[in-house]
Amino acid sequence: MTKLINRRPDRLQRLVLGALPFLLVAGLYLWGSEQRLQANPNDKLLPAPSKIIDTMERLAFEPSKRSGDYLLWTDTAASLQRLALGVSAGALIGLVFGIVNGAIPLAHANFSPMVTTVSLIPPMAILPVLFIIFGLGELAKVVLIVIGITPVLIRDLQQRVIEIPREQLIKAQTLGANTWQTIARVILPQIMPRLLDSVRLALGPAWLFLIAAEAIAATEGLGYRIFLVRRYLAMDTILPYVVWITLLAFSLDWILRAVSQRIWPWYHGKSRQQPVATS
Amino acid sequence: MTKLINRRPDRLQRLVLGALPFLLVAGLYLWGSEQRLQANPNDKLLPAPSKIIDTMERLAFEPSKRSGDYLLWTDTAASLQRLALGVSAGALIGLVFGIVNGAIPLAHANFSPMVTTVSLIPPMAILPVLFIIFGLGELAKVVLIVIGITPVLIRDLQQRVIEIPREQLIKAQTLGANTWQTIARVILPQIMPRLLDSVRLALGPAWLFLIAAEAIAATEGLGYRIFLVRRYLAMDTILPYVVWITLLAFSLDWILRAVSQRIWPWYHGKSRQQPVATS
Amino acid sequence: HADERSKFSVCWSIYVGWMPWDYGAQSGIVKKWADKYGIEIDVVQINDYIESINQYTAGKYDGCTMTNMDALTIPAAGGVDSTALVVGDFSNGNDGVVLKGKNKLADIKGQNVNLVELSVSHYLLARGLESVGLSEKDVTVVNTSDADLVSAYTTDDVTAVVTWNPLLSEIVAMPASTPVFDSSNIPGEIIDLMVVNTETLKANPKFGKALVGAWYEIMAVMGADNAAGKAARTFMGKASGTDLAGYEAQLASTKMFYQPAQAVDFVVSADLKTTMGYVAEFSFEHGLLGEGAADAGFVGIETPAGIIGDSDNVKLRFSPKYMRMAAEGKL
Amino acid sequence: MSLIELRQVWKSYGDQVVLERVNASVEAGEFVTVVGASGCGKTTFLNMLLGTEAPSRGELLLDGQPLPAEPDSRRGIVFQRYSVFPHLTALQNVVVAREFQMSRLLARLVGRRRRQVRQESLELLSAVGLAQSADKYPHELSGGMQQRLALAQSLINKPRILLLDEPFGALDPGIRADMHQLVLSLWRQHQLTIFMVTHDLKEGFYLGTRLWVFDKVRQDPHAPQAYGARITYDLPAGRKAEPGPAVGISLDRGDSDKVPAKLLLQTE
Amino acid sequence: MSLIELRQVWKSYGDQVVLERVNASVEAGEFVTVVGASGCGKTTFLNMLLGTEAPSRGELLLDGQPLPAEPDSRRGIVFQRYSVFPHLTALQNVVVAREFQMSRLLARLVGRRRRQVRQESLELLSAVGLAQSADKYPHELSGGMQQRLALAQSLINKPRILLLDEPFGALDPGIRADMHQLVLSLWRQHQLTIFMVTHDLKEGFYLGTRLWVFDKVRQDPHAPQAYGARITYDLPAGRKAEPGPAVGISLDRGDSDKVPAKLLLQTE
Ligand SMILES: Nc1ncnc2c1ncn2[C@@H]1O[C@H](COP(=O)(O)OP(=O)(O)OP(=O)(O)O)[C@@H](O)[C@H]1O
Ligand SMILES: Nc1ncnc2c1ncn2[C@@H]1O[C@H](COP(=O)(O)OP(=O)(O)OP(=O)(O)O)[C@@H](O)[C@H]1O
Ligand SMILES: [Mg+2]
Ligand SMILES: [Mg+2]
Repeated sequence: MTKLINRRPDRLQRLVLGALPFLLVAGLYLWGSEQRLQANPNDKLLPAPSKIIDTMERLAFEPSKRSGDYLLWTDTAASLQRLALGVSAGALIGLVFGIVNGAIPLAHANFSPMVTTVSLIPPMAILPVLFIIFGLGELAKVVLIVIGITPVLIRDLQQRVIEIPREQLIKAQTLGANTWQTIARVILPQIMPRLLDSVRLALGPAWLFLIAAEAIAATEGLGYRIFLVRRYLAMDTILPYVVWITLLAFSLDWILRAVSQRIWPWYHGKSRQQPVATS
Repeated sequence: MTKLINRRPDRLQRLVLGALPFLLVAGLYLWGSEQRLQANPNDKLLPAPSKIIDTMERLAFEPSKRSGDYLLWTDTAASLQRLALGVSAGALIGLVFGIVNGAIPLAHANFSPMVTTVSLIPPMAILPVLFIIFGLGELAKVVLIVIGITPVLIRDLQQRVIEIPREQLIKAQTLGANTWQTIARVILPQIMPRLLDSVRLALGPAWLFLIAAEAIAATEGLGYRIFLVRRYLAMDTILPYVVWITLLAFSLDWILRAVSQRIWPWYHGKSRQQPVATS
Repeated sequence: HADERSKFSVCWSIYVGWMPWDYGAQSGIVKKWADKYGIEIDVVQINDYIESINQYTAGKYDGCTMTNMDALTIPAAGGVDSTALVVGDFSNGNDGVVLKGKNKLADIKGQNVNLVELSVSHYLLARGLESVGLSEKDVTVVNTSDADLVSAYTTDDVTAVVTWNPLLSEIVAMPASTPVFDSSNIPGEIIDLMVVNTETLKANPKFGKALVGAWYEIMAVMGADNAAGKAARTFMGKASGTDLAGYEAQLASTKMFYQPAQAVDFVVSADLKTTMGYVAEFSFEHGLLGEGAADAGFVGIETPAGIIGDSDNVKLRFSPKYMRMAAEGKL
Repeated sequence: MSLIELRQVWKSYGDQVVLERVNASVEAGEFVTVVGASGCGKTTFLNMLLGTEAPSRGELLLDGQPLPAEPDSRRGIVFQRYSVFPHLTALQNVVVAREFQMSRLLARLVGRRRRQVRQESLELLSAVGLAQSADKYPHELSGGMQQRLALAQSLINKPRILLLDEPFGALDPGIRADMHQLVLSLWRQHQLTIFMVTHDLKEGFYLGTRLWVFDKVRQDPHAPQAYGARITYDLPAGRKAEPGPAVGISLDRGDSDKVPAKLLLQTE
Repeated sequence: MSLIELRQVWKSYGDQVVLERVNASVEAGEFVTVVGASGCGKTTFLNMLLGTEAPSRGELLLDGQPLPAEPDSRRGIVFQRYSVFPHLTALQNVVVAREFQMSRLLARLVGRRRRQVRQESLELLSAVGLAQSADKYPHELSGGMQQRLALAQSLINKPRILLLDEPFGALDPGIRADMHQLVLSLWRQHQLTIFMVTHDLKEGFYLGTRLWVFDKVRQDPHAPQAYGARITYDLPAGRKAEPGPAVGISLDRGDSDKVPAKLLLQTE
């Protein structure tokens, strides 16, 4: 008998094994839904799949009676736009401060304690303060995302900059580079793919803050819709919205990774040498 | 002139530079508070420091009129208990699944896609589902923390397990170890300090989910108090509570690191060889 | 010290008595009245009710929809002099106490009660407990966010809730639920208002006139039993996440003042003064007036029937002035 | 019967043929050193002996039986790096090997058996010159000391075959010389059969009783992957002859427990 | 006037004295090889020449002037690892060095000057045998090719002094021999002054015109940190004599652009 630790599934086994938990969850849901609907045909908790599909069709393909919009798509567009703005702004700030803090010891001494402190403040706790400072418009939602992800991005990137072998910075100087040139040609280009990695990690929290912000102040958006129908326990809308958000999150992550692999072959080439897990 | 990149601050310079941003923020606050209080002495937005100190004294050292509790301490105890429960449970689940997924390829194939999917779902979006399953008691709050941090912990730790050099697993087998022994004596002890690292990272999100949970249903707790007094814009309570939470977060992180260094000298000895940034 | 301006913004949040503002904004009625007085009025929806009041208190909006109690405890207690420009309705069954598996209010003793703490629900509970000889010490109040009350109620943990519509009707519709006390037992005590900044109003009477004018035109449309009225109510139902039937059910437990004269009568009656006395007492007991408050009269409230509390610190004013103009057709 | 026998062994990864038609037999007690250009399949060959890779074609026999498809305690290994457990002290690194064998469930020994195993392990540590460092963690040991430890660890369960994949590749030349003496003495004392991959032909000749050179005999310039390497030379090597005299400046400054770092100037 | 002069140089880190009373002068065009036990301060010495470390006491003069306290383009360096920029192709790695010098603001050249620098760089790449790999990223190059690239990169700005810290420590012995030839030819052609640290005494004698051995002359067994190392031997080394004939099995299988990996069996 081969030891468990040495047994590797082939493609087919991997597929089957991977699909199992999903099938299990789906099966459990169907069973539970059936049970509850038999007891109470108006039950809202676990709507039948047919009901969910109806609702989604209505949200995606019928213009809303109130505004004439196709709700699913306007919600998605609004949320993605906020997410994109927030994450881009966060990434930019993270990049600038990360590089400055990582490359210039004086700047590190200056900003790093503040960044550490800010990164420890749970943004949810200062939500009320944020809304008061930034109002309730689009700005506030974007700012919540920025505040939520930027301290971590800065700390991440400054660490990545510090991890660039000192040999390279010395080497650049022996080739005649000044501080600015070293940053522009040695540090920045090496940090870019790492920025993308960090951004991918930050997307999880970004979605969280987006939804929290939309729950409090918005008139459209995925989080808004979930929040709105939550009062009526409209699980036929909530569940597919959650699935949809998950799908969007997955696609975003996938796209970012693909982009990174295309633009920075040297970065991924390097990790190709070590076996990379496909978790 | 030494290049900026080569200029390193000494202890005193570091202290001064690091304190500057804090002084700046404090100064800005004092100025803003003064301005607003001149315009409206009852203004609640930026209370005077004296007011904040009064409020904190009352919350910390005077029993509340309604319940007779010392509010700051009961809130802190309640929140820390929830945090500890949630994080411990998350760590335990993360450890078990992380090791199983990382060490046993068949388990990886089985669970990993589900874990990845779950980690992409923003927990805030499924709050109603959580309440329906877990009720509104302490359990639900702890579960929200667990759901919020565990998928990330699992992915983190399974990655850490996979990164254990294959040579060591082979070596263990050539010494006669079976799967179970390899996990117990080679993988588990090497993963423990990494678990602590991951837990330290997860504390940020854990605080977030704790506060979100307490905002939704509670009778005490730091997040509860902040969201309750938000109803009458009592910034004199909110601001010191935020500072207090930040301090708690900082202390927890510090304690965990100190514990790790004491228990696992080999782990920290290893990184001692590379210069470690003190960001 | 507020200046004369031509641009204003007011905010509102989703609630049966405030949906007309959304309709007025979407249908152009508000713009029509603003144009008439040569000003601009922005009507902004805010999801989170408390956040909308906070925003108003912080000075980001010139007016905001809120209840009488919140008007006292948030802006007025925060030193922002506020005037109840439009008294739109009072809750007449729209807020209620619901028990699971029990059928009279006295059974609430010893239970956990889930509600939005320090809100009108809390006030309603206090009044209810009083009516059966209990006090707040006999129950445990669990602060629960309004959006989550419905899903929370489906769990076994939750046996007693106090809430408002539309959540209330969702909860009552669930099995084994009995409403045991509601706002129709204390008529006229939970009042839904459009509150505006007093100084802004003083400096800009046009702002008040336009808002009040628009409001009563909306009322005329929505109160009518014809196709246009039905369309308006359907719109409001949809916007609040339900449908015509659901919305009309909520209206049924709301005493809307469709006519300005009704509202004027309500405001000038001595009952309002009594009610606000209760509310101030409740707020003081719960610390809502702030630590600086020595007694329930710390914040003065001006009603046509007289001032309650500190007349040197009047921060909340009920004035029938503009509604009376509407009643007299002078807008 | 030979200890190890290879019959027409092929190994390919997809299209790429790494080894082709390898035939050989090795008797117990031989010391086979393996050299060859980088990437020619030396590690792959060792992996097949170890059981982590299976031949694509052909037979690989141990005592006349097909080799099991996973590592076990009959074949010990020392890699170039990562060969010891970083979370265990030197002593624990050796003890754990006995614990794996003697306590199948917990891999922990207590009481008398524990004391006995500690004693055994300490003796072996002394044999590789690590007695003084028994309670140090690997990160506190130099590269050479880590490899000594890895050797001790591999030997405590008395494997019949010892596989060494460039075990001294990461060491300084001075330290290597000491390691050579150690490996030779362990080989004699434990009556091991050793396969050792090295990049240093001189080392190969010096240490082994038999030296194999892996190389491709056929080349297709248009498809460099089409053909694999074979054992192109199978030479009797210099073992039994003792190392030639070393003359040199010795920068010996060994602390009491450190094996001295020597810089040897060899006559050419 | 000597190119480099050290006058009573001390270097200590806190309590630990690493180097003490080092005196030396080096003329332009010398090739100094430095050997010594691990940890004796060879890298520290090179760092002082480089400017990343300052002497604790004493004077370190370059052309009679105190050495600037940070690296500049007069002193090139090749480390054992991390010496090339991983995000630039081989050609870009060399071009960037010229761009640092010629475009102070953007470190980017365009147009004619760009073509000219590319041309220069390609020539230098050819000189180190990397013409065919100009568009490859470092991770696509072998260890030896990366060190060749590092040499080319260091030389394009024509430094007067070249510092090499065990540049071949991570390479296979076969590849080292090729690198030796390359360094020697670059040294002659660019008229460099070279300081090279090595662990291999033989390499030191073979390459240098002058060999320094660093060692402690005083020892305090109770306080091993109290005394630092000095230059204990300053020997004229074998340079000018050409390398002895190499006889051996050559496993040469060079692809057209790869410098062949040779396993040299040297006569003893
Ligand atoms: N798991 C694998 N999958 C695909 N190809 C592999 C695998 N392992 C090794 N190879 C390929 O097989 C060939 C031989 O590799 P191997 O590691 O055995 O060489 P080696 O002789 O040990 O080289 P080195 O001297 O560099 O250690 C190489 O071309 C390598 O790329
Ligand atoms: N930045 C530093 N701070 C403190 N001690 C240092 C520092 N750099 C080097 N040392 C110490 O100085 C001594 C000399 O180190 P150095 O790296 O110069 O030795 P080396 O001769 O290059 O050794 P090796 O042959 O291992 O490369 C060592 O004991 C080292 O621990
Ligand atoms: Mg190999
Ligand atoms: Mg060194």
